[in-house]
Amino acid sequence: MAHQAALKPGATFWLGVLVLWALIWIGNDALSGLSTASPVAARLRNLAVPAIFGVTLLLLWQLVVKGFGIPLVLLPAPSDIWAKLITSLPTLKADFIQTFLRAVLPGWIIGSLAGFLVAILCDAWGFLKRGLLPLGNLFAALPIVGVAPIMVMWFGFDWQSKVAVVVIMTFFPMLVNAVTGLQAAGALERDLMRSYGASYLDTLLKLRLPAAMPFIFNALKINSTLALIGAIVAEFFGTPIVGMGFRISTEVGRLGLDMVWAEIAVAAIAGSAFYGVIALVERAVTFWHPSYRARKGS
Amino acid sequence: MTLAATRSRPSLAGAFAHGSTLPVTIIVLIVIVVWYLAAIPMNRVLSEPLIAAAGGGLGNTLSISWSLPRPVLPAPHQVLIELWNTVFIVAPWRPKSLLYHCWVTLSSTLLGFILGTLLGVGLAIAIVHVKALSRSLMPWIIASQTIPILAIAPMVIVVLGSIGLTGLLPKSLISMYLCFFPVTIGMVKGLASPDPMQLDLMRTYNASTAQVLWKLRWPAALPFLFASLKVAIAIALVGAIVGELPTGAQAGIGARLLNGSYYGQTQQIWAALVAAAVMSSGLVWLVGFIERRVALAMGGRP
Amino acid sequence: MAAASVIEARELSLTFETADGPVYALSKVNLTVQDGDFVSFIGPSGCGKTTLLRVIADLEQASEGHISVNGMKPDEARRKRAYGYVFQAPALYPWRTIERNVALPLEIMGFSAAERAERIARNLDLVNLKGFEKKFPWQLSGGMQQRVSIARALAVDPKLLLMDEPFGALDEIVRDKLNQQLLELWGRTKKTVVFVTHSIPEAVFLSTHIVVMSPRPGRIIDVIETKFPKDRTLDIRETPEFLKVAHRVREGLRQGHSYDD
Amino acid sequence: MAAASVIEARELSLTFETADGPVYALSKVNLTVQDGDFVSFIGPSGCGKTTLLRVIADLEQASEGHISVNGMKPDEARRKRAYGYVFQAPALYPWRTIERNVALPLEIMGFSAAERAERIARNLDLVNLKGFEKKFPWQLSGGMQQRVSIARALAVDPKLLLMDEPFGALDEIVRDKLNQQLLELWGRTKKTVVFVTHSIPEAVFLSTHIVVMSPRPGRIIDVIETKFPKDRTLDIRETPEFLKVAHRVREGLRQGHSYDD
Amino acid sequence: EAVTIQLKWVTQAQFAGYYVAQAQGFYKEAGLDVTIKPGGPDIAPPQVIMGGGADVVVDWMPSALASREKGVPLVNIAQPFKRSGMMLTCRKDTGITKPEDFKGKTLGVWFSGNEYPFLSWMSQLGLKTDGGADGVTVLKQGFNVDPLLQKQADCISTMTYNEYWQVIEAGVKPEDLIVFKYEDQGVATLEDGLYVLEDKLKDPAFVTTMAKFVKASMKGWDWAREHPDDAAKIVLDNDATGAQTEGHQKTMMQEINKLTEGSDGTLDTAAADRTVDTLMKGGSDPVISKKPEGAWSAAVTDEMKKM
Ligand SMILES: Nc1ncnc2c1ncn2[C@@H]1O[C@H](COP(=O)(O)OP(=O)(O)OP(=O)(O)O)[C@@H](O)[C@H]1O
Ligand SMILES: Nc1ncnc2c1ncn2[C@@H]1O[C@H](COP(=O)(O)OP(=O)(O)OP(=O)(O)O)[C@@H](O)[C@H]1O
Ligand SMILES: Cc1ncc(C[n+]2csc(CCO)c2C)c(N)n1
Ligand SMILES: [Mg+2]
Ligand SMILES: [Mg+2]
Repeated sequence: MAHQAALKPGATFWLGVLVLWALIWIGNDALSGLSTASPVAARLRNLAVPAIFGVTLLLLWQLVVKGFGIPLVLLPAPSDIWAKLITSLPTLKADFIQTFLRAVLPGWIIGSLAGFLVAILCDAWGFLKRGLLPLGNLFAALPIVGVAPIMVMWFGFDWQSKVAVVVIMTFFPMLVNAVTGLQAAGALERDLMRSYGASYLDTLLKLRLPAAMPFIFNALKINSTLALIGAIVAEFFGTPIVGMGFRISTEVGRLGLDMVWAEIAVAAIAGSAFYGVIALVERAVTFWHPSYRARKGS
Repeated sequence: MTLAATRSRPSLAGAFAHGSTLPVTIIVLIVIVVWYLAAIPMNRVLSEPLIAAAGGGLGNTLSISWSLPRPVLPAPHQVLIELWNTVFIVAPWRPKSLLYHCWVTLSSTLLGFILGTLLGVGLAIAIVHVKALSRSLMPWIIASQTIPILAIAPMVIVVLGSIGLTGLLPKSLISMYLCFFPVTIGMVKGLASPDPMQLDLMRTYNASTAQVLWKLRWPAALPFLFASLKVAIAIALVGAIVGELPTGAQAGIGARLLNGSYYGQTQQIWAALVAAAVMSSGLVWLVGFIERRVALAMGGRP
Repeated sequence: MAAASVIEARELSLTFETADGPVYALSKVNLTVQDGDFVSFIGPSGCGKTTLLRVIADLEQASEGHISVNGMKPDEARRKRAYGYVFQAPALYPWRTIERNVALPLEIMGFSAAERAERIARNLDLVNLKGFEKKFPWQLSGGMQQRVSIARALAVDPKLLLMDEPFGALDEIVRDKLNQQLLELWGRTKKTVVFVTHSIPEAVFLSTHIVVMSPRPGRIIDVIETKFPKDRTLDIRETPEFLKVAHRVREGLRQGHSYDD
Repeated sequence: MAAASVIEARELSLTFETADGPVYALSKVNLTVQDGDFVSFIGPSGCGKTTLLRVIADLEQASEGHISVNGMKPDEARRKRAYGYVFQAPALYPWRTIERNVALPLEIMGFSAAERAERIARNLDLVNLKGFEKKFPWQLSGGMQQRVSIARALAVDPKLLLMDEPFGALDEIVRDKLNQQLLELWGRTKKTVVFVTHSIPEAVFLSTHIVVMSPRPGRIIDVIETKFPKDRTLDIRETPEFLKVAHRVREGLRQGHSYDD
Repeated sequence: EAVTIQLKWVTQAQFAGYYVAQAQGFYKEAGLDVTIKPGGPDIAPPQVIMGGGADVVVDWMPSALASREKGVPLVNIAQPFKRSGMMLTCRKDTGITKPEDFKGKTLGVWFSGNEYPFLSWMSQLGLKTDGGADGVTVLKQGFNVDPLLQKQADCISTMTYNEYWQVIEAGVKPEDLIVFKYEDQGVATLEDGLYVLEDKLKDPAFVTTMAKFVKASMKGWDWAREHPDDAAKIVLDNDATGAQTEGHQKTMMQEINKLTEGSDGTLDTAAADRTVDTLMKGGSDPVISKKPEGAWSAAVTDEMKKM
């Protein structure tokens, strides 16, 4: 239902938007296909491609919102969000500290570590593998909607309860991936360790953990975004009056959608940076994995 | 270990003969004991005045701590009683039955999981093959996952509702949105994991991209796929539950949790939580079962 | 010879850039392989034999120089499925049974099911692996795996065969046998074969041309043409002519060898 | 000889259960290896050489019969680090550089850093891989990788060496060289060596005992004792005694061979 | 005629009038085909109506006015709730006896558009809400009363008809509690009213439909006042979650009836003006910056009275 009949863009407008989209798309495709000899140019290109893609998305978003006259309370245009963002920096900063630094990071570390340790325990001790793993799976889908209020009850309103929620959310992906990863070492490579009469610990540290790293990093990546979502959503269920989740739920109620999206933008930037750092570390640690040795051509 | 299990082909019947029953029982027993013990200090705020009123003593402490109407941590039997009452006493198609709500949630979970898996795999395939996509799409997929779904879910529901999409699909879409990501991450890695030599072999055959995908990348990615699917199906369940809230929370585990929480029915929350956990571990087990089957068919060592 | 040249390399060089400096794998290699030739590469470990084969197969790009395969760029030739390649390692797919590993290229090239079945049976028989069709690679011994990979390459019956130490893990008896069968196949189907081996007798017995290489940087130090008849038998290994060629190869090898003390 | 027996196998059998029926890999194998022996296994591809080595190394359990290593169960012997094993494939860890691959067993067995560095340098030098210390496995040729795995096994200097076709991917010159060095090492350090090879001359040249095997079911059909002096040189390969032994091996091989037509 | 109404909260006796009108066939009699959409913590009724998901919504006036300033032209067409049920419930043992004692205490507050009356109250009391020593510490209260039971907060927000009774049901004695009704503090704001989009009111047919709707709904409320226990049962029948208990809903129904008592649906403009005043006094961050124009209309109730 279009309640706002004020600005009804014609077909030419939409055709123009489509053509613009197509043009940028083709240009970007060509750009990313470009092979350059100089590594500097290549790096520049690698940055430019997603940036252009993103700018295109934002541009389209802006055009569609303004073109259709979509009301602010449904979807604000990027320009509105930007305006809100730069005028609310202190609030955003306080929210970021509360949610990201106090809840997401510790929760991500503890949860991933816990999943990893349980995986190791299960691996080291067959009894646990059969007894604990099925129970570990029970943690798989503890719904945040149910857990968050309980955690608030147990750990109070502040960030501690958010950390607990994040721990619960990130535990399982790591458990599953670590268990799978620990099985990933090849048979011959294991035989080699056996032939050395290597201890369990040696085999673990020198063979099975390195071989498990691609899986473990997958879990860390998945967890990085889960932790962010978890911490934000957990704040819907009780919080001191600061934090990204608090702000989002409150502003949704107030229909301050520009502020909601400003927070989302902060979350997206922080989350992407977080993910990016993990991906960089991954590349450094699992440089040997075939996915980083793919042939240049083809 | 004296409990060493003999290796056998995985089968439904075999799962019980596997020797995991005993370890699980033992660990469950340990958990229950710890749970009962933990309930005493955790409920202290609420129980202390009552215990004092009843005259103190160990007997009173235990009986009161384990039977509070709105405990911080209900005792296991309180949860079990609630489960019994809502699962076995009520007809499964009545809104009072937990089974009814499980089914509501399960249906959108499964649909969301299937959609999410398809989307996740599709994106991964696209990313692995099209350079422009891997550079431009991946950062935005990541960004998309940092959007707190609960914040935009209402808008999504509103928008979908205005184009006539209601019922199962909106919830499933939220579930899909949350669960495609682990699949994408896992498969981007998995599809890129064949040995360079194995890829070279395909090159010498001048195999088409589709052939390389289907005959090499896909089988090589399966360990990654299954690890991802286990995570994804669990997240799909969380997504389905979360998705029930902005659709008016009328039925399903999520509605149950929300209302239980809203009306302070602690046992009901815990029963719903247990139901969700059992459901998810069942689903994860199912994926694991299929994984073992597939591994065997693909010549995996037992 | 008026035959068309199948492989033509001119001043071919290849350098691998590694973290601790470049590795000069090939340096100014000139090579001509005519249609119907059986060319063996022989040289010390690490001298660039595999690399040269990979350049021909378009699995590696030369840093300098020119190369053509069937008169085309290697890239085009590969797309036209000009060759079959036996890798130095078996490179079997662990999730496929032996017969389905052999079936792999046939599936990709679109052979009918009946044709596939026939070729699989014939080639597995050729390498003496009848009865192992349903096994998975890890259930086979090293030599058996290598034979599967040979059967896989032969199954597509390519005009040009690139073989990287195909018989390295085989015992003398099987090796002699397969040598003869390869020779027979080559004579009958008029293939061109490029062959890497470490065995001087094998090289001399099989080849029309023996290319002796030396390492770091990998280069060709000698090309020896042998004049044995196409239908030679194992007996020629006792002839003075054979021993003379073998000696020349050995001398070339020794001379180009960096392993000196 | 009054030497203690290092390996003692009695009526050893091993059957692999596979989806399409059992594979009889070893059948009633009897074998005694004395301290200081150099024993070579030779036999057709797939006859069970690797399997026998793996049973000795406690990487595979016999289905029937008895085996002892240094008078202990293989399991105990393995825990006591009784042997060093060179696998048929290199089995290098891709995340470790060449030198750190060689360092691996040394780290596990608790050698000091200085000791490690010395042994790595010495053994990489022995296999002629100086200068490749910082490379990763995939940057090496097939033969180079195999040499790394030899260096890795030699670095721990085990009393008992199990070597599965260690020189299979090497050229004749390097092979001769390493043969001599191995012999010299064996003579000097009084090791016991169990060695798998497909090369009859190599077997005859190196061994004190040659065990000829035949396949399906894998069994020992001949054990030949050679009487060459410990400090033999490559020249003995021309002696009639050498040729006689080689002939007997070849006959045994041929006879046990299933590859008949 | 099809009408969709979006409720502000989950199915409970708070919305009994609509469910009764539906169940007793009052809507059908008026020729209406009504769909009732339950709400929840994640549903902002203004957003739903803006997105076309409903024709009429139940909302509280502060939130409706704030939305109006944000560009959702909501107009109040009827006001079934005459009185406010909002209050702050404190434990006596915290030593709080009067609003001035709040200083330094921890208070649980509902956000998402329900916080405005509270903020305006605090600013009248001169208490800062940023957690400093000279103000109060505010918690975003979740869905339930646990913070009070577990002593995580000194006071929590409650409704006379719901949360307060939950505290009682949890075993806290009324004499251990002290309550501050917003009405008594002079910061009451109008609660559940019916709102539609402004431009729709230009359509006389729509006004007629709404008149029928409001009339039938008010009939439902009247019925609910006469048969509170039956009305509570009707609500229970409509609860798809099966979570509500009969006892609680009956209590709620009785309390709700006290709030709707004497309303024929017409908005008392004086009460509306008071609401605006309260909101404008919201201190440094007032909820609405200027007096709203045309935020309520008697068109529908006038039309209704002609019927
Ligand atoms: N991907 C790579 N990166 C860096 N260096 C490489 C790479 N591949 C091969 N090399 C180097 O190139 C040289 C030649 O290697 P190549 O595999 O061609 O040897 P080869 O003649 O086949 O030896 P072999 O008989 O041992 O198989 C070696 O020194 C090797 O270290
Ligand atoms: N894990 C296994 N499962 C089933 N069969 C196996 C397994 N390992 C080996 N075999 C079978 O056992 C037999 C002996 O294998 P083995 O590896 O010992 O041979 P080999 O003598 O070392 O041969 P090669 O010279 O080719 O390396 C073969 O027929 C092989 O198929
Ligand atoms: C997130 C959240 N927002 C608002 C309220 C308060 N609320 C709005 S309508 C209504 C009906 C009365 O029971 C109540 C209590 C809450 N509880 N949780
Ligand atoms: Mg090579
Ligand atoms: Mg072997």
